Amino acid sequence: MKAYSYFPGCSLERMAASYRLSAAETARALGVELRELEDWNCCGATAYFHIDELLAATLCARNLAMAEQEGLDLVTPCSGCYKNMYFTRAHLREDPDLAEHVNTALAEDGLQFRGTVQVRHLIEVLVQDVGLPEIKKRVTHPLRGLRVAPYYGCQILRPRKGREDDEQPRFFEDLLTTIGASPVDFPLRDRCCGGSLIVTHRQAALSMAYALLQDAIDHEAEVIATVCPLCQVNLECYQRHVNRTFGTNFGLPVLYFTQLLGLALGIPSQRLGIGKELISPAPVLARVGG
Amino acid sequence: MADTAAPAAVKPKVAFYWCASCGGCEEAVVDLAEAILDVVGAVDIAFWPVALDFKRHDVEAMDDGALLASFVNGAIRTTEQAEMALLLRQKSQLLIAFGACAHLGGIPGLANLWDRESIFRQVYAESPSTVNPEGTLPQTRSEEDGRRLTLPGFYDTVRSLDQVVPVDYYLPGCPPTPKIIVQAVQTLLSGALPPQGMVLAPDRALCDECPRKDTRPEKLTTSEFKRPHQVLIDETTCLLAQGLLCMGPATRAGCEALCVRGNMPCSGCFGPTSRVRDHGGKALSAIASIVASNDTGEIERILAQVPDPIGTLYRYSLPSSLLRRRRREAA
Amino acid sequence: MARTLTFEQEIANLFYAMDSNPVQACIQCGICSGTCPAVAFMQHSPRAIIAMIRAGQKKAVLASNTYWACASCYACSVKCPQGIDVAAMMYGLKRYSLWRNHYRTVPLGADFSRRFVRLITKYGRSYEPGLAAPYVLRHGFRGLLDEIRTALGLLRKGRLPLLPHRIKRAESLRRVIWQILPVGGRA
Amino acid sequence: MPQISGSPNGRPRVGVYICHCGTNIAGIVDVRALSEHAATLPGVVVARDYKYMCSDPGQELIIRDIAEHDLHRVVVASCSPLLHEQTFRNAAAKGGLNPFQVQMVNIREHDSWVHADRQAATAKAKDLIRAAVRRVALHRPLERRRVPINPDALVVGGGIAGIHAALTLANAGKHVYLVEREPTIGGHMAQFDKTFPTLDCAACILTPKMTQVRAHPNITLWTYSEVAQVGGYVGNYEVTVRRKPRYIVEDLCVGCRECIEACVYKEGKTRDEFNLGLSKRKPIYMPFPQAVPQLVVIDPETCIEFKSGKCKKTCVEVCGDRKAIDFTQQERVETIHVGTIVLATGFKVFDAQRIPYYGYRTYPQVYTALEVERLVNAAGPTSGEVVLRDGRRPESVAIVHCVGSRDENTNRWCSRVCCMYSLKLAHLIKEKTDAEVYNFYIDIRTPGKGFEEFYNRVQEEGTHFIRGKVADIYPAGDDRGRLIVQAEDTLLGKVRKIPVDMVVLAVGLEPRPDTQDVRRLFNITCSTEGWFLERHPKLAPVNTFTDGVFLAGACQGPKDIPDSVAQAGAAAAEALALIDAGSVELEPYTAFVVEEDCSGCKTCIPLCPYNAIAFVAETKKAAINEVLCKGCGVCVAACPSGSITQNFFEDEAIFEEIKGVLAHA
Repeated sequence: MKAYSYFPGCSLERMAASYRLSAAETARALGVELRELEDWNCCGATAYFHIDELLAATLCARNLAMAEQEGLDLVTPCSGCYKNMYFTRAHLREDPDLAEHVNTALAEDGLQFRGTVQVRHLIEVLVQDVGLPEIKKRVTHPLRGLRVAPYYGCQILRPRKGREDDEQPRFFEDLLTTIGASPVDFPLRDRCCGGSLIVTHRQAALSMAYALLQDAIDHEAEVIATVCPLCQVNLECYQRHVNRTFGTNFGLPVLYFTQLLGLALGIPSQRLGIGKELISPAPVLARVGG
Repeated sequence: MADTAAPAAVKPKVAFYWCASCGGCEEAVVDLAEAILDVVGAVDIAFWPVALDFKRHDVEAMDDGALLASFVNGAIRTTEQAEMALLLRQKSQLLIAFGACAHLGGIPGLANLWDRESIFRQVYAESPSTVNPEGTLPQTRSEEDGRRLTLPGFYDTVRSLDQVVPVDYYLPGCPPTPKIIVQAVQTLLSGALPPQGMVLAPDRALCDECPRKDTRPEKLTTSEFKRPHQVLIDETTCLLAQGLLCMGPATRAGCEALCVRGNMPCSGCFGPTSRVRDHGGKALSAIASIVASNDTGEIERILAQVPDPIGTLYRYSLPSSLLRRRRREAA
Repeated sequence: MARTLTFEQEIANLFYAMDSNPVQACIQCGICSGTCPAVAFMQHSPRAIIAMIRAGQKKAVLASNTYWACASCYACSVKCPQGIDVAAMMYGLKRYSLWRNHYRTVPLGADFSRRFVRLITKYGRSYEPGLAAPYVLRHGFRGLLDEIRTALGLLRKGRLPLLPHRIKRAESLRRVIWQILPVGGRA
Repeated sequence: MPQISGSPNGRPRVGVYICHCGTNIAGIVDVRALSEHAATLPGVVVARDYKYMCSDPGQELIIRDIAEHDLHRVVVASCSPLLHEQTFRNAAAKGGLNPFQVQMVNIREHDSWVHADRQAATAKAKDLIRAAVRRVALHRPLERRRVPINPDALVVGGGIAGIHAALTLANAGKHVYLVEREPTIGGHMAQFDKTFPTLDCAACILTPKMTQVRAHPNITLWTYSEVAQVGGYVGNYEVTVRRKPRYIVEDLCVGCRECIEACVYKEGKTRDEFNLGLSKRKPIYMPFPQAVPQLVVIDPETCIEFKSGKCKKTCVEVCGDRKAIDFTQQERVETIHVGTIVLATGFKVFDAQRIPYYGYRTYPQVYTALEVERLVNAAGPTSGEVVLRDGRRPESVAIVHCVGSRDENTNRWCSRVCCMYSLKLAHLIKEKTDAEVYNFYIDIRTPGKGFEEFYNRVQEEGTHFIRGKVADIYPAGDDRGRLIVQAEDTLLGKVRKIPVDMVVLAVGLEPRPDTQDVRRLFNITCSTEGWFLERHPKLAPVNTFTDGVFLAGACQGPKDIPDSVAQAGAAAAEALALIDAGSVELEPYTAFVVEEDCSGCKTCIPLCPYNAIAFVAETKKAAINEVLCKGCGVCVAACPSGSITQNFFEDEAIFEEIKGVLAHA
């Protein structure tokens, strides 16, 4: 069983509790051990970089330093945390002055950043390390015919992480195909959902969410799958607001990729946190026997 | 107390001395077999601690230049060795660095990868066989029951002989081969002295006299370096062509490829030719040039198969190399 | 020798840590604006902001809502033909305006960021109600109803925490932060 | 130091000359202090500073001093040796010295131009001069060697540049081998319809030149062939050419094309390379009607006879007694000897799929400019009709500029021709379809003769120009299947979303993917972008760093047709100048093996990039062919026993130089 340090991120504590549940369940089912970092702190989200770049880097570095103590690569299911920690690691490795500054601060907590562990997104670990053939072997309840819009969002792809398919990613579609679902063509799959503006610039955020929802519906998606808690909240919890603002009548469920994966692996839906949605996916899932 | 009854037609006096070395060079003198009789017949050995009971004060008592030649083996590790090197220099017309340690620093010179403190820590505290609960370290001076004891000082850095005193000639090898020694003695006794500073061995690389020379391909590349214990070595083919790291191309000839004839790769004890300033550096460029790849990752993989690169490429020459020793941490 | 930096240089210096070319490299092609999903909500397009920075129009730049409307999606950064990390520049402008206390004239973003930092300094983790609550009144009466319905829905589903989670070593985290922000209170 | 008889204190007598270079050097460096310092150095008998050492009076100073002061060595501290080493060597030679006993010190590029602190710059110049004085004492006299030049020439690549270079050389009476990889010559120009800005018919001006090549008695034309190996050196290259089998006996085929008609395939099934896949071809085909040579070619990948051996061979039947079809033909390898080589291997267009958000190959309405060239060409797949893949005529067309140019994510450089060909296509499309044409541009660059006037003409024709780089292309979702082209109109400061029927991507020019292989083959260098590197961007734009190898056309960088032709003419002229000189002087900076030191370990042999080292069986030692040696020094550095020495760069001289730099006054 391959083990990783695990950084769930603040959203998974409550707002995205179902992501937390389903990530744990699917990882276990696929033989991946996620050891939650003890006493992890917020990565700084998008708001922290407004205040102080150095402080934001320090917050991320604290988590990285704790993962280094474990000697395990750090995995997070949240795209925002992923991006922050990925680039903090990169910048600290490139800039010894910055690293020294940050390490002086971390010494207060008895920690030191050395840059020895990698930062990974959960979907990357499942698709690359576990591998699609292995996942395919374990699928017991393929989601046959379920039309899913694979929503990548921004921060898992951008800024570029130096992966081969950063520009034209396929991994989400491939994962959905592996579990028997039908990924729909979703042109706006990597367009921003506006999540980080939902509090501060409601109008902009809703219009961005609206464009995505409309695009998914236009391409006959029955459900949107996400890899990020902020996207899920924005697209699902604020769908009502979108409807009100744009005079639409969307009722498109938005699920975490781990929930769909878990269903395909035969994990009971309540253990995947299904039922915590404001827009119930039950009717669609019932069709595929989920 | 020696040779008080020496005849008027005095035989030239010579001395042998042993600094930081394994003792193999002393054996090499004995190894001359019958030829040693010629040597003993031709010269008068005035000082040879390992074999004859002369003391330091005997040497001190000699006139400057009283010795025709002193053969000093071993590197300079302690203050005592440095003092003796100076003393013998003063008393000798010719000072000869005998063997790889005196010539280049030798195996003891690899200690330059560490410093005095870490060596002491390892030897007197951390090594598994050490019992030293009080953590006592060697002292140059100590008192015990009112008696004073002294020990030679231990330098931080090992040096070759010529880094301590001027040297006239070098006899290379670990140890020098009988043939080299006999030739050297004959040359010195003949009076037709070669230019000062010469290494008394051919100034070409070992490949010149290697019996396997013809089996090296013109365009040799390798994607794997092997160690002798990992393969069955073909007894006739160039060792580099078999992926064994042979120092022959970068090492001075003169040993008649003894190791290669014994089916082992050359380890470089004769040092470089006179035209090369850094033995390991040249060996590295020769080794690197046969790596069969242009891909950085692949090259790293191949070169990673060379265990302990300094111990391999600079096995006998670290103190006399451009590197000299491992960089010291700034205090 | 002390030298007064131009506004352009100041902004260029603000994203030094990113692997990015400075704003001086901009060729005004407009692909950042063309690709920006929030451009319709910006008083000036990202390209125009860069032009204004280069023209030294500091006041107008800082008064603009552009950088607070940036959603940090980095679409501009990856497409910029000159390798300018435009999103990082937006962060830079946010920091700049906060440092200069300019944020008082800007509606929400700055205030939100300040609250966020205060929260994390105290607890080590984020806490949604504490963050969002102060802003619900800003969306008008109908908006408020929506907001309450959403919040109740989430609460019913167990998705809203009632209390913030405090990490165990919150004290030492605070000391870490003090090393970086000696004034502490600024956050 | 070597002892020189007759010189005081046993050293060679050195003269030091310090150039002010106007204020270039004297503005930063205290030249007077330099000459005073130089005069104090051991061995220096005269030291002078002068306003322009490279001028005639400056050189005269050196020539006079050599006689008056009996100089053995000369040091000139001035600019880069690249510029004036030859000047001062010639001056020394005139004065009776061996030219290689001159050493230059670069106190301009290496000092005055890169430093601002006068004191420090002067100190640095002193160090450099001291080093040169110590080094030059060890310079041995060297001789240049002369080798004769083979008058035959090789031109690689049969596009417009290669064609023009070959014709120029052939017209001057030299025998030329023209080697082209494709089955026909013509290159990219043959694919174009009109040429900007004059709107000449490309075929009308190109095909006569192609025919001339075919008919020229001095040209040996090998199409469907590739250079496999290049050996030798300037004036004496030995080139191996691989000639792929076309399964047609060249001497027997008359180009009647009846075999194509007769092929058992009634319709073409294979992607037609010449039409970029906009049409299909048969297994037996001719790339285009005016192909030169007028020979068909059989593609064994798709020919039934090759795949199964069970074809009815209707082609053979119709060829009849001519017997021009030969399924057993094998690849031939020819070896030729030439003195000079012109490389004209051209470019490739940018692969638009690398920018996913432009939708090339995702949306069928998106074309590359080269594809549209074929569409508007009367001999093209649509007989010159501009129609979409579904047969409709577009009513609105967007031309997207700078696709794969001026972009750090793809290629940094401006491809130079796209603005003009975009304007040309805008004009042609409008002429043929009367569509609304939108040009999305960053800057319109029209710096050529008649270019700006053409731009104005296209503007007046009513083409729209929107200043903004296209950010996104996506379906409009309307029933006409239009695409939305989204960009900020930067002049308005508004994002515009324009629905169009057709998108033309103005793809940039790139080095060919096999550039590195070709570079190694001909032993030349590439710029960081991958274009073949000229010896000097201004003063030697068609030379390479390998003597006798010249560059023509877009393999050196993006170029339009007139520039390619001009450069091809220049390359041919340089080659002719070399050929007609009859022989060439080789630099003496070669390496040599000191035979008595060599152990014959063979380490050096595979390392030589010029194959100049051989193992001599009789002596069992290595030997360097001085004519092949370029003096790169690799063998010198690699020789594990230090037995290889390089003229002019002997260890002792280099160590003296280092000691000189480090011996601060």
